[in-house]
Order: sequence, then C-alpha cells, then structure tokens
Amino acid sequence: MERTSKLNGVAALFETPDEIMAAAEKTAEAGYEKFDVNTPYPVHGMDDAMKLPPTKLGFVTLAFGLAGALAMLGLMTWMMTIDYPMVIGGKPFWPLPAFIPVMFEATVLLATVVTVGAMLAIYFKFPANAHPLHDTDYMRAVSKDKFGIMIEAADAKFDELATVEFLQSLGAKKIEKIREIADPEPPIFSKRFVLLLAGVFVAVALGTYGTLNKALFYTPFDWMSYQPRVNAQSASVFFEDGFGMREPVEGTVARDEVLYEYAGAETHPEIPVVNPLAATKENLAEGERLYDVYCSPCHGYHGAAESRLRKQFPLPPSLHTEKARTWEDGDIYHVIHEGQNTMPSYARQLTEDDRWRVALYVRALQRAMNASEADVERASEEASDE
Amino acid sequence: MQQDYTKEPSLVEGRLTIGEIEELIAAPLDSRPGFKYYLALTITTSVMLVGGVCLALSFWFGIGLWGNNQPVAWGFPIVNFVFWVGIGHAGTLISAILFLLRQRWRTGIARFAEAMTIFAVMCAGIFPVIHTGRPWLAGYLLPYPNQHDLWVNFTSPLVFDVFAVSTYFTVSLVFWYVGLIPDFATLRDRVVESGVVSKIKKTLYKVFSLGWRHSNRHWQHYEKSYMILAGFATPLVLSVHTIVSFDFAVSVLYGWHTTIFPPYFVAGAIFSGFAMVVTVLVFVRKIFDLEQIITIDHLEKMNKIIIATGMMVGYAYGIEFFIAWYSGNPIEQFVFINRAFGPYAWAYWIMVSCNVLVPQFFWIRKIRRSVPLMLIVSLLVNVGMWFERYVIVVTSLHRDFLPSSWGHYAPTLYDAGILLGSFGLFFTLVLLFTKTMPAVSIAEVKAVADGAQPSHREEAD
Amino acid sequence: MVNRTIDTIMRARLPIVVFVALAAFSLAYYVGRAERDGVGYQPEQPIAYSHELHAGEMQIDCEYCHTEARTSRRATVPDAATCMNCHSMARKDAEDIKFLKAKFDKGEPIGWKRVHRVPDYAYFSHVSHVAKGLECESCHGVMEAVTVGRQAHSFAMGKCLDCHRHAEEKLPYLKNPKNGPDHCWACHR
Amino acid sequence: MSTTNRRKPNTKRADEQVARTDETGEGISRRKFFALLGASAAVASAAGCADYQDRGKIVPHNKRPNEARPGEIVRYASTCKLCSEACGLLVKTVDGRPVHVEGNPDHPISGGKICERGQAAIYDLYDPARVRNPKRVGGGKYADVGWKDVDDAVAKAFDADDERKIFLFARPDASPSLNKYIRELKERRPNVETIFYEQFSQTSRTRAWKRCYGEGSAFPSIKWDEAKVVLALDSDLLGAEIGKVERRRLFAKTRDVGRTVNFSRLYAVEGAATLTGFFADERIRLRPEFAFDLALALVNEIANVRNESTVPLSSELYDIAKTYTLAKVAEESGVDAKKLRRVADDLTGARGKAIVYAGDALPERVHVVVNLLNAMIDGERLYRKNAIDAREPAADLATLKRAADAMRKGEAKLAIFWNVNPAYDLPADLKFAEAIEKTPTTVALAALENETTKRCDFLAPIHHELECWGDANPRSDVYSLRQPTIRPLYDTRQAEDALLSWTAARVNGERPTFAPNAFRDLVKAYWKETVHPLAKSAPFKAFWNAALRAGVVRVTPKEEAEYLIRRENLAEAMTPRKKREGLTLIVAPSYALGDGALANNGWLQELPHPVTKITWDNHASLSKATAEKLGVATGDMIEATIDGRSATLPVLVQPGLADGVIAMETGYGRTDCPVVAEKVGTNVNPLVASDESPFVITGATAKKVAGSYPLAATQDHYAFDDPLSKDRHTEREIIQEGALADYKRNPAFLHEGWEPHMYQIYDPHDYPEEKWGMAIDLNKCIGCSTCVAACDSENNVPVVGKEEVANGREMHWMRIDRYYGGDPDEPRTSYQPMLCQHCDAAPCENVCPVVATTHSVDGLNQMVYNRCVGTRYCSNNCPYKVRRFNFYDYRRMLADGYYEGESMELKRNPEVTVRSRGVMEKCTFCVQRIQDERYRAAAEGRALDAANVRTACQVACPTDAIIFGDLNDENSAIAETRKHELGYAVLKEMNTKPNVTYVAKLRNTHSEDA
Repeated sequence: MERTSKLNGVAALFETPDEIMAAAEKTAEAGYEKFDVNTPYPVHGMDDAMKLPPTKLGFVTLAFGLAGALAMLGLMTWMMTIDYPMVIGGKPFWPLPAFIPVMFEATVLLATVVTVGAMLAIYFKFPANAHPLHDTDYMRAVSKDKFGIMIEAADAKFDELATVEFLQSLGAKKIEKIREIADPEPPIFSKRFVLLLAGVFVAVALGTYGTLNKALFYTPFDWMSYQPRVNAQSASVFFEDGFGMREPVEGTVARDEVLYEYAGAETHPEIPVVNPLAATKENLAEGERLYDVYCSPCHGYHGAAESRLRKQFPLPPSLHTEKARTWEDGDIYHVIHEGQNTMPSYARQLTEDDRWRVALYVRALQRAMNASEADVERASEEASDE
Repeated sequence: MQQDYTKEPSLVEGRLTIGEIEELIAAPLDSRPGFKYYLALTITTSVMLVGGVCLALSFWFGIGLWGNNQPVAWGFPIVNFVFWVGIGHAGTLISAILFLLRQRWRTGIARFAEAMTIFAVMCAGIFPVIHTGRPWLAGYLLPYPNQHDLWVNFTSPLVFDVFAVSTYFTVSLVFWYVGLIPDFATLRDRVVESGVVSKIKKTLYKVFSLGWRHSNRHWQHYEKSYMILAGFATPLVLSVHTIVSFDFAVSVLYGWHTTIFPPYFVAGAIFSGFAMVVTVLVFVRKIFDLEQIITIDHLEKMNKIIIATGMMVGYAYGIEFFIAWYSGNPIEQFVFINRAFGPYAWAYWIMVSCNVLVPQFFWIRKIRRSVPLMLIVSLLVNVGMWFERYVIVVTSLHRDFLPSSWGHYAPTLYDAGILLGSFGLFFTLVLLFTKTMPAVSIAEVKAVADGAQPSHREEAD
Repeated sequence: MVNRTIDTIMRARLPIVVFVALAAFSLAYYVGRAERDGVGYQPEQPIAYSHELHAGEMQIDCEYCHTEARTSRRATVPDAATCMNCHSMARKDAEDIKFLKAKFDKGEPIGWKRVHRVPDYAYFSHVSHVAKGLECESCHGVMEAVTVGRQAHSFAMGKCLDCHRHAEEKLPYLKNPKNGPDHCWACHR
Repeated sequence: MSTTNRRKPNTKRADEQVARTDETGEGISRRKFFALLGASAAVASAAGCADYQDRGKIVPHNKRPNEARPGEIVRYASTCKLCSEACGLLVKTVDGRPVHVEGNPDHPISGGKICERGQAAIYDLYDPARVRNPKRVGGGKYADVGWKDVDDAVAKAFDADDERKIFLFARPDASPSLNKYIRELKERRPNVETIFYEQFSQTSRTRAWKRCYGEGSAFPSIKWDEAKVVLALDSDLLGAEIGKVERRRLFAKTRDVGRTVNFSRLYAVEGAATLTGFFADERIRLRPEFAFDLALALVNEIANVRNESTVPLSSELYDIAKTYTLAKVAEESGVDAKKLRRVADDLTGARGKAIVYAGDALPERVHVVVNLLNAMIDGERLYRKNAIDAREPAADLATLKRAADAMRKGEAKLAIFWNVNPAYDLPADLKFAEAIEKTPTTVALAALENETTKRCDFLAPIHHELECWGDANPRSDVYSLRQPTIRPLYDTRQAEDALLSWTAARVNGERPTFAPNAFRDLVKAYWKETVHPLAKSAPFKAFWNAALRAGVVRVTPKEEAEYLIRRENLAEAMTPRKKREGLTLIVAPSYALGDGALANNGWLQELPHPVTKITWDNHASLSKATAEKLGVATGDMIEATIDGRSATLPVLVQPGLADGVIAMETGYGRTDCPVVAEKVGTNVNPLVASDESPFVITGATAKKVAGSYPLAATQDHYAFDDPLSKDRHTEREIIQEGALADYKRNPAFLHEGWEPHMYQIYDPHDYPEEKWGMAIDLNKCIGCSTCVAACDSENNVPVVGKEEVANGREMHWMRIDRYYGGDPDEPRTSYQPMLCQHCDAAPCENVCPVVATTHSVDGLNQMVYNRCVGTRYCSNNCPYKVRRFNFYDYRRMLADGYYEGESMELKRNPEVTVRSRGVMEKCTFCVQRIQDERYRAAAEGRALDAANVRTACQVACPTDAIIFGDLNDENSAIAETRKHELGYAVLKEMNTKPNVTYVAKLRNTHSEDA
C-alpha cells in the first residue's frame, strides 16, 4: 500500500504481557486518550488498564431479543387468528401454547444476529481493511506473538518526538512510525460494476420469470391445474370429432327426462292444455325475467315486436294480435318448444317449468297491453296503498 | 502415576510458546494439499454423488423408490434428519456451555466442534425438504405473503422445525464466524514464503477478517458479544432438539407421545454429538499432529461426558418401560413389549447395547485414555444413536392402534444411498474445512497457553 | 487487491448488488403475475364475436348464451345452435357467419379459445353466486364494453377471499350481502 | 407444445399401450426406467417456448340435446349383463359418458343394489386393451380385417347346404326376446344348437328341483327376510353364489337392531372359509363330501327319530335315511354331535320359518335330500308363490361334453363363442381347445383377447353392456330394459345384432346387410306384443318411454306356483357317494373375478378378498393341522394332484378351514390375455373333471414343492396366533360384540365396563348449519367390499399393482378390517369397515405444516390436495391409519402407464380431483355429492336437504349398513343411531371425537355357550 508523508501515529512493540500491562497503565496515566493497545489475544485486565468504559452491547441484545419475541407473537397472532382463522384440530383460533417455541426461536435469532451485526458494523465500523496499521511490521508482529501500543497523531498530547521518547521510556523493543494511506478512494460505480449490476438484474429477472411462469410447469413438477379427466365443455383427444361431451344415444330416455309428446308436430296440440303453473308472484317475476332474456331481443320488452337486432332478423308478428290473444296456453308452450317459421326452438335454453313461466308472462303482457277499465282502477288502487 | 488434581494440568503440553502454537495450527493451511488429501476428497465426494443420484431419481419418479408405506409413512429421511441434528448439537454445546462454565480446556476442541455443527446441520437441513412428496412446494412451509392469502399452521411441530433449525444454523454460523475473525486476521498477517499460499486465499483471509487489527478496544466488545452468543446458544441448543423431539412428542402415537422426549432427545444429541467429535478429532489430531493442543486429557474429559449422557439415555429407555407399565394402558404396554420382542427387536437390542452397555467401558481409566478403544466406542455410540431414532420412528408406526393397519417397513437401496450420501457430504465439508480454516482457534489457545496472561493477574480470576 | 478497494466492495458494492437482485426479483414477480393470473388475457378467437355488439348494443342478456349460469356450477359457452338461432338469417353473407354455418352443418367444434379458467382443483360454482344476486360484472368486468372476451380480474385465491370477507363493501348493490364461506372445501375438493 | 403438466395427448395407440411387460423385479424396472427417460428427453427437446397461457379450447355441443346440461349428472336406468341375475342399474353419466353405476331402486329383485363386480365392471368399458376392430386370428397372431370379411365367412359356413351342426355358445341370458328368437331359430334351422353355459351355474340345483317338483317347476325365489333359521350347507349364499344381491338385501332385514325380536339365526356348515361362514352365528367345520351324509342324517333325525316331519317318508326313503344318524356323521367327520343335534332342534323349532340352502357346487344328490328336508320342515312356506324363475336353465357338463365330442369328430361346421372362454374354464377332459381347432369356421364374439379367441378364426369385437340395448325377464313378475348410455367407442357391434344378421333367414336368396339396431327393434317388437298387454297401461309409445325411464316393469304373473314335492323318484337319486381316501379339493369361483372373465379389471384384481384380504393372486388355503401334516407354511408352494391332473400354487394357512381340505379359486393364471390379467395367480381349472361333482374333488393328494411365492395382502402382515398380537382388537375395544341373549337381558351391556373420562381443555367449535356424520351397523355388514368398489369408482381411486400392495401402499379409501378372535380353528371373525372418521379434534389437522387439512364449517375433515406438500405426518398421527399417499403417479407406474391412456380419462368423475404424485388422500364423505346438493339447493332457492345426500358407499351397501346424514337434524336416521345404546366409537379414549359410530354386532348364538 503506498503511504503519504502524513504521520498517523507512533507504534511500539513489547515482548511480554506484563510489559504491555505496565506500558498501557503508564500511557493512560500520561493523559493520552487516542491510543490503542494491540494484542494477539485478549489480555485480562487490559480494559481497566486503559480505563475503558464498560461496553453497552448487552442493551442492544435485550432490545432486539424482546423485539423478536413480540414481533413473532404479533405475526403468528395476525396470521392464525385475525387474517385467516381456521378450525385446526378443535383448537381455539389463538393457540398460545403452540406459539411459545417459535417465539423463543425468534428471540434468540434476533438477539444474537443483531448484536453481532451491531458490534461489527457500528462499534468496529468494519470492514476496515484500509486502516493505516495494516501491512505494517508492527501489525505482523502483533498478529503473531508480540504486544504493542499505538498512539495516534490526532491525540491532543501527541508530539512526534516526545511521544517516541515516552514510548522508549516504557521499554519498547521497537518503535515504528505509521504513515497515512495514499491510495485514492475508488469510485463505487465503476464501469465494470455497473455492467455487473445490469447483468445481475437481467439474470435474476429472467430467472424469476422463467422459473415462476415456465419451468415450474414441466414434468415432474405436478400442480394438478390440468388433470387427466374430461371437464365439461372441453376437447377430447380420444374421439375423432374432438367433442369431449357426447350426445346421448337417440331412443334412450334419461331418468328425469321430460318427453314432450307433441314434439315435431306441425299443428298445435288438439286437446287444449292449461298452464300447470299457478300465476303466483314468483312465477310471474321469473317469467318476466326469462322473457326479457330470451324473447325480448326479437319480440321487444312489451311484445309489440320492437326488435333490438338492428333489422338483421325479420320482425316477428306482435303478440297482441287477436289470433295470439285467443291462443291456448298449450299453443304458446308449443311455439316456444318447437319454434315457428323463422323463430328457432327455445327448448334447449329453457327448462320445462321456465317455458310455462314465459307462457304465463306472455298472457300477463297481453292482458296489460289492452287492459280493461276495471284493471286500470284496481291497478291504481294497489299502487296507492303500497 | 498419581494424578494431582489440585493444580489444573497445563492445557498446551510441551511448553510451546505462542509463536510455536501459531506455527503448529497454521501448518496445514500453509501447504498445498497433498495426494492423500485429494484421495480422501475424491472418496467422500463420490460417496456424496451416490446420494445425489439416489436423490435425483427419487425426485424424478417419486418417493415410492424408498421403503416408506402405510402405516410407516416416515422412514430413513426422518431418522437421518434427527441423527444429523443430534450430532449438530454437540458443537455449539461444547463451545457455548463449556465457555459459560469457564472450562478452559474447551479451547482446543471448540472450533472443530462448531465446524462439525455447521456441517451436520447442513446435512440435516436437506432432509425436511427432500422427504416430502412434492419438494417443489417446500416454499409453502414458510409464511411468505402469497396470492392465496394463506399462511402456515403454527401449531404444527414441522413449522417449529423450520424456524428452529434455520435459527440454529444461523446462530451457530455467527458464533463460529465471530470466533474465526481474529484467526483470519492472524492468517492474513502471517509471513509465508511466496508461492505456497495462493493470492486468492490471502485476499479471502483479508476479506473475512473485516480488517480486524487485534485492537483491545475491539477485544472488549468482542469478549462481551462472545459471552452473549454463548449465553443464547446454550438454551437454543436445548430448545432446538426439544422442538425436534416435538415432531414425535406432539403426536398421539404411543412410544412417541411421552413427556420424557425433550430431555431424552437432548441427552441423546449431546451423547451422539460428543461421540462424533471424539471420532473426528482422533483422526484430525493424528493427521495434523495437534496432539499437544488436543491432548489426551481433552479426549478423556469428553469420554467422561459420553458416559454421563449415555447413562441419561439409558435412564430414558428404562423410564419409558416403567411409565408404560405404570400407566396400565394396554396399547402403550404393547408398543414397548413389541419394541423389545417384536419384529424389530434386533434394532432395539443394537440400540440398547451400543448406547448403554458399550460406554460403560469408559469407567476404566486406561480405556478412557486409549485412542483406538475410544475410537471404537464412539463409533458404536453413533451407530447406536442412529438405531435409536430408527427404533423410535419405525416401531411406534408399524404397529399402532388398529391391528388391521399393522404393516412392515423395509428400507430400499435408495434409502441407504441417500444416508451414505449424507455422510459423504459431511466428511467432504470437514475435509474442505481443514484445508481452508484453522482446525483449532489460534487466538483462544494462545490466550490459555502457559505464561500468556500477565503474571499478577493469574491468581486473581 | 488493494485494501481500500476491498473495503469499498464490501461496504458499498455488495449491498447494492443484493438490493438490485431483490428489486429484480420483485419486479419480475409482479410483472409475471398478471400473466400467471391471466389478467388482460385476450386470445384470438376463431370467430371475431363481439360482446360489445351483442350484449352492449343489442342488449341481449348474458343468460341468453350462458344459459346454465343460474342453475349449474358451470356457466357454459353456447352451442353452435344458439348462434344459429339468429345467424341462420342475420348477416348470412359475413365471412365469420359462413365459417360458423360450415362448422354447424359439418358438426365440427368451432374451437373457441378458453379465456376464463380456474385450475382443475378449484371448483368454482356460478349458481352459488348468481343465485345470491351477484352480477356478472363483479367478476368478469363490463363485458358489454369489450369486443373479444377478455379476463378483467385476477381469479387468484386472494382476490376471491377478499370479496368473500368484505361482501358488504365489495358488492354494494346486494340487498342483504352475507360474507362468503372461507373454509377450504367451499371451493376445493 | 404447451406445458406437459397440461395433459400431453398420449399418442400411443391402444395395442401399443398393451406392450408386454416382462419385468417382475420390484421397484423401478429397467423397461420403465428407459421409457420414462425417453419421455423426459422428449420433454426437454420439445420444451421450446410454451405458450403458457394456452388454456385449451372450449368445446360446447354442436346442437345441445334438451336435457343434457354440461357437467350435470344424468342417470339412465339399465340392466346388468354380467351374470344371469340381471340386476337393475342406474348408470350415472356426465356429459354423455358413464362414470359410475348404482342400483335401480325400482327393481323388485335387486332393490337398488348391485354386487361388487357390477360396481367395477364400468372400467371394462374404457379398458385400453379392448379390441377395437374385427381381427382374423392365425397362429396366435391378430390381423385387422373389416366386418365384411367376418360376415362373409360366417354366411358361407351358415348357408352351406351340408347338414353339419352349428354351435352357438353363450352365457345364460335372462333376455326373453333373445330366448324367443333362439327358439324360432331352432325351428327354422334344427342343426343350430345354442348352448347357454357358465362354469359355476346352478345345474345340479335345477336338475334336483325338477326331479323333486316336476319338469315344469323352477327353483323358487325364497323370502329370506322372513326366515328365522337358515342353514347354509357348503353355500356362500351371501358371498359369491348366483342370486347374492337379493339374498344380501333381504337377509339384512332379519338383522335390524331396532326390531331384535325378528333376529334370525344363520348356521353355516362348510369346509372352505367363506364370507357367509364367517358372518354366521354358528359355524360348523365339515368336509364338503359329508354334506350328503349330514342332510340324510337330518332327514332321518327329523322323520324317524323325532317323527316331526309333515311329509311322511316312503318306505324306500326310510330305508335309505335309516343308515345315516347324526352321531355317526359326527363321529366319522370329527364334528361335535351336540352341535348337529342343536341344528335339528332349531330347524324343527322354527318350522315354517326355517330353510336349508345347499351350495351350487354340491352334487345333485345333496340338493334332492335338501329339497326333501325343506319340504319336511314346511320350508315351502318361504317359497314365493307369485314369482317364478323365468330364466332358461344353463347347460350342464353332459351337454357340453356331447358338443365337444361332436366338434372334435368334425360334425360341426360353424362354432360361435359369444363372451365365453371354454378353452380356459371347461374341464380339461372335454379337450375343448382341440374341438375348436377341428371346427372349420370358428368366430369369437368377445371384447378382450382370451384363450378361446386365440384359437378361433375370427375375433368379432362386441359392445360393452353400457353400449347395448336389451331386456331381461329374470322372474315371471319382472321385466326390465337395458339402454345404451354412450355411443360405441370403437368399431364394435352389439353381439345380438351380429348374431341376428348372421342367422337371419335369407330374403329371396340374398343375405340382408347388417342392421345396427336390429336387436333393439326385436326387443321393442317383443315388448309390444307380449309385455305391453300384461302391463295394460297407456299407448305403447308412452309405455315404452316410461319403461325406459323406470328401467323395470312389474306385471302380475299369469299363474301361481304350487310346491308339492313328488317323493316317488327321489330314492334313485340318493345313491350313496363313493368314499375316497385323501384330501378334498374345493374349487370355487374367484370372489371378485368370477370365472376369470373380469381378470383384466385392475380394480377387481385389487379388491381385497373379504376373507383372506389377498389381492392379485389365488392360493391354496389349508387349515393349520393340514399344513402341519404336509409340512408347509404360508408362502410355500404346494402341488395338488388328482387322477394325474395337478396344479402348483402358493399356500395360505387359513383359520377356520376344515382339516384335510384344500380350497382354491379359479379365474387366475390366465394366458393370452391383456397385460393386467397376464401371469396373475395360477390356473386351477386343470384339476376340474366333468364328473358328477366337478368342484368338490375327493381323494386328492398334495405335496410340498420347492420355491416360495409372496402373496400381497392388505392386512395381516403378522402370524395370526402369535401370542404377542392375539385378540388385540377386543382387548382395545375396537370390536365390541355381544350375544343377542345378553342384549335382550340388558340392553346397555356395552357400557357396563370402565368408561374413559373425556377431558375438554378447549370449548368445542359450534357447527351452525349441517354437521355430517356416519353410522355403520356391524350387524348388517357382511364384509362384501361392494362399498370399497363403489368408493373407488366414484372418487377416481387409482390401482397400484401387486408389488405396491405388498409394499403396503394400496390406495382404497375404505378398508374392511377382518379380525380373527378366539381359537385358530374356530375363529370368531368380525368385520369393520374403516374409513376417515372426520374427527372433531382431528390429530391430523394439528400436525399438517401447510394447513392442507383443516376442519370445515359442516364438520368435515378437509383434505386439500393442491395445498398438500406431502410430509405424511398427518398419516402418522392418525390413530385409524385411514390416509393414503400417492408415493408414485400410479397411473403412470402400473404396467408402464397402462391406465394412463385417454380412454381411462373418460371414466374419471370430473367433480373429483385426480390426485397427482406426492399428495395425501382419504375418504371425503363424498364432499362432491354434498356440494352437488348445495348447488341444487341454491338453484332452487331452498335450504340444503340432508336427505338428498347419499354417499357412494351408502348407496352401494347391499345391506344398508351405512347411514349418513346431518347430526344437527334430530329426527334423522344418523342422529338416532348415534344415540343407540349399541353404538360406540372406535378408540374413543383417544379423545379425537370421531364422527363415525359403529353399532355393535349381536351374535345370535345359543344361550348356554354365549
């Protein structure tokens, strides 16, 4: 390491632990503050000799130990009791006995790691390889088996000659002057470092994306997101036509299948069929909803063929014609089930009860659109007393 | 030769000076590894690879390759996990408890024991992940915020394990590193004729020494933090193996659900830990001729601890039988009778003989101090301890409550391969350690060498 | 290596690298998350059916095509015959409609690309939600404003749980909103 | 290519999938290793840029049928075709694909129940090894041909003008329209001979019945629910014999804990160890050949000694019976005479309500004596008068022998084998293989390759029963229909259609082309002219649709049956049996595989045998004494020889077997068959000869043979009478039983002893809406494992194969625990279905680290597969050990991915997750059925009705032993059973608060030695 001429301090080497103890006491008594004793191993009693105040590291440990315990308790309570409480083994949502072990572990972890971290980073201000003492004969000797005192130039009482003389008076075997370091403070963001940063960023980003979105979905990883079964409305490799769902064999009758005996018949049913559903409030409300969903695109909301299909589909006749109003319920059901002229069959989209509900609502619509006087009065009375 | 117990024998024999101690300890680090070292390394790495291949196959095809079945759903991996965690506990225990008890003979063996802790816990740490059916979901064991808003079940001992083993590994690593900082500084400043120690190694010593300059202002805080670390490591060791014993004690199975498990497991851990330390130190002090630092006295003291903990484990075996008898519960009684006389009686009697009978030889001083005999006993102890976990796991599972679900467990080659692989990993790490870091703590041995401390101070403390 | 550079590396550069790595990870996690969740996923369909035109302009109710939403677990996509209800005549000459008619007559699947999908181990039930009065917009966004089907919201478990736990504020239009179940077998089995 | 975790289309064609596997080593075989290595290489190379978001296609119907709502369950009524019992089926289909089969509750005979074979037969529809198109067979090789070639070959043989015989072999079929067609065909073409036969048919029973009650009479249907005393003479009437479904259902009614007054007493006198024997109250070990002596001794005891017979014996009969006395029989066969006398006491004591039922395998002479015995104790009052068996009787061995001789002499020009395998299951001395070779044109109508198709000229693949039309008339008052639930999967034909087209009369010289629905029209025509008039209901079209929907039609039969025994020609049948020294061999049908036709069904192969719990193998069962005499132990090999015929198979020492008897099952040792059935077990048919009693062979010898053979059992990996583990189940009160007499005296006898005090540290969680619970009545559980088969089918449970079962890794969610208590030779056996107890304080939930198993609001222990990491701690901590783990992806591991093919995907229930490797699974109380009811309730705007939820096992249980329901609803059946004084919880002292209550079994034993 290049050195500048500026003096950092003076260092003296001693042979035996007793010598260094005596030297340290004398240096302290001599009034020096910014001095340090370097020994290959901790020498008992040196702290008192150098009159050092007791270390406060213990309080850091206490603080972070408690913090660890409480933080862990809080974390576990929030997770198991507040955020997602689950019934586990009949235990209450706040199983304190089960929290104790993990709290203890967190206490120990935080206490020890933070203490050492604090000691190294704050007390010692490590890493400090750039300290002037390094790469000097003094440091090599002290590292092995010698003991040394180093008085810094910055000390108030420091005077180059007087201090050297003082050290010799203590019986130092060897005195060495320690110069400041000349190497410049290297810049943090050198070109190569920025390149490295970019490389790390890209590598980690691609790695994360590749793993989370791609790699984790190959054999043998199995997440059961796609299972070897045929879901509803899914493709199948087994059948040539690619349909996962199969048509039932014609001529078979399912357990709760309702067969409409006039299916395919041209004319309407001869025997008049009355709507089996009672005109209750629910049936009518449901009928209205179904009408608005399935019938209103062509027949309009009020059955007067105000179609919303932008004239792409021929207009149906109005439901309020004389012919329509005199139809039997069975006829309306038949048209819904079979369709008529351009109107397709709605048997697929409406269940049997729903078809009768739509028929009910159509009847109500027809009555409403050309209501008699009596209807109007009764309607207004009901509206008023609601 | 009458042993004079009044004065403590000098810890470093042959009146070595501090400089000579440093030369002795740093010798293996100053030379390039020889043929014998490379031979040993290839053996251990190839054994490790065998385990690696078995692991890869199990990962690809599924853990059906192992011997696990219903009802014995746990097998070799869990036995290995508890075995390695057990061995891991001796290291930190030696350096922490003996430090608190001011047993200054610990300086010779502390560093190596802590290193073994780290390696043993690394071997143990693999098993909780690889023994699961879907190891790629191991992340679910940690309570990280995720898009499912799901956390973990903190009442489960397996979650305790995750926190305990990771904490233990971190604290042991920190404890070991704090001890190593002064030694790295010493190695950094050693004068060695050039070309022998590579430049990279020197730089690494400089980096890891963090610029330590043996300043006494730092020694003051260093000693205090070392004290704190030792203070916390001791209860941590006891708590971690208690939690590992919770894996069994928390269940409802008879043979597992007994309150003796925590102390019984901790005693077992110390017992197998010391045995492994003795086993490895016997070789290390021979190969790196550190007899003067790791003396026979050290080994003898450890053997005494082995008898003590062996007897504790023996007591636990006895008390389990007594409680079974005393409880009057037919199922519990059956489990223990079946354990001693059922299909796995062979494993049970191997366990009892290795753990209780073999250590009794250490009552004889001559055996306690003879290296080959000590080696045999410590190896047998570890065999016994492995079988103890095997007996606990398998016998309580294979015949439990409903006779209809009784089954039989037999390990497969893949199980044995993975166990072998874990030993391979352990000894590979030990070998790498001996060549990169000082096997004994230089600073601490110097501190306890004769004449190292100022004279008038000696009687005072 | 000069001591000072070692110090700078350990003091400044190392933490920066760690920070950059963490930033990259979280950035990639959140960027990739939409793709994993499928938010905004809008695959190109064999027929350019436009919800905007049918549901928006012509105000055909969702249930016209997704008939089973009110009665079964699966809301189902309409069969070709439902399209042919009108398109047997409407816009017969359009390219897409010819394609539709060809497929319908030959009885081949049209090959719609699935937009909304929960994993196979999650059993979402439309009827349980629709029967309690939930509107389609709450989960699928305003489809009337969308041409090709697009996934508006994430179907990650956290999102569903969020709504199950705060039904009151998430679904203001409900008459008597009751929080949804959050035990596992409500949606998984 | 999209990510492989997304189902990569398995491009292997069916016959490739059937690649032979030669590995027998355990663990990963060399073949499998390379196969999978290849697969992984393919994956790596085709990784490419997977369009991650490709979520597949939505494929709605092209034109959706009215009632087919996607994903919803649609049920079709149908009739089973596996055996001649013709039970009513309800086939559960999803999206037009049958996924599960249940019984049709409207069917008067099967009453909503089916047997375990019917339950698992649905897998054969999707069996990857099904033959997909017609094949010409030459030298054991199968070559693809078209249907035209087969039709032409048959037409040439059928229309050839020489008068040689034409044989049609088929299984007995209860179809009236088919039988009518066969009769018409016989008139039109006299040289056509149709032989309906089954290896284990009831020929001796029907011949004996016709001898006793005249040619016109048929064996009656018995009112089992009214019988007070039942003596099963070497008959597994609840186990594997024909007619078991109705018997199980009716017999269970006599075991109703609510009305113990009508508790029946079941005696079982048997040589083998059968399910009926171990369920019986009193069991007597008797060598089967002594059945004749015992029957006559009973006749003598009742008629001559006690003189209490309603039917006076003719002098001739008196002389024959006189020589047999109970004491002599007891002394000769080494049985306790006191027990035999007690049988006689009970039979006469419960006159009119007692019935003796002889086993199908017993020779005719025993049946004749038993018919006489029943007549003597007014057993005839238990015969149903208004329901007469309407099925054609099966052909006996003599007819088959004549046919075989004719074919060998070349007197036949055409032989058609419809779903039969004579080359495998007929006695060796018929030399049927040679007979097939000698016949110029031979056609096999079969679904799978087997020993017979290998020797025929053509293999014409046929529909599976779920793809067929048909009808059945098992009894005079019952007509049922069979309708297909899916279009044919492959280029196959319905067998009846093929036969109709082959044997149809030529229309002006031209043979009519094949009409696909010919048989359906025939059935419709038959029903129009015969069944419709009987039913006298709406116009035929409405009647036909209603019949299809209901599946069964009840008609009032024309005439009543009269049972008047004709004593004159009985004596000549009672010739004394020829006594032969040596061992007795009993050859019985395999419990799950029947005569071996279902051998390629993995689920049946893996269904644990109700008695031995062994899967994937047959064996020779020996009693302890016999085994010691022959110097063999379980696992050794033994060679049994009789008149030069021999078979070598592994030994199992079976408690409860009669000494000097070796019992074994057929249906195994199949060769030339698909991979699942190949080389499983040993073929014991060579031992059978076509003599008077083919299946009870006396005078055999056996000797130890070198070698050992591992048997894969799901239970009992320990010696039965090892003192360390004997009677642990009663000591730990897992099985709690008592005598009926004790119960009558003191109903609460169960709770007399020490009751563990249940501490309650935490206050229990409350379950506001439902809280599901189950009760299993051990009085009704006969251990038949139908519930296990149903659970497997409903919940997509995989098959693991023999090695893995031996490893202890079978995947059934339910297991029927069978415990032996007491003396090894006279074991007191108890059955207990064991499944997840859904405990309130579940120990498995505490220990799962990833919250994959927790408790639901309605009291279920939830198992979330996608969250499970696979630590398996939950399985260790479960005291009942009811959790199962996917150690492998078993669909890929069994026989090189045999069940990984697309066709199996169609069978899987889309409402249940198909579990991957590394995941724990267990009984879920059929949560998909609970949720289904919840969705239907939401759709109909009503509260959930617990009565609509019936678990798969509850529906399948033939004796209704399983009750499931909502515990919060006081007046539900489950709530009452839970409070019943005989109800107990297993391992109650573990304080896990299980939700499955077992009702203790009461044994109706004699009071003095209860």
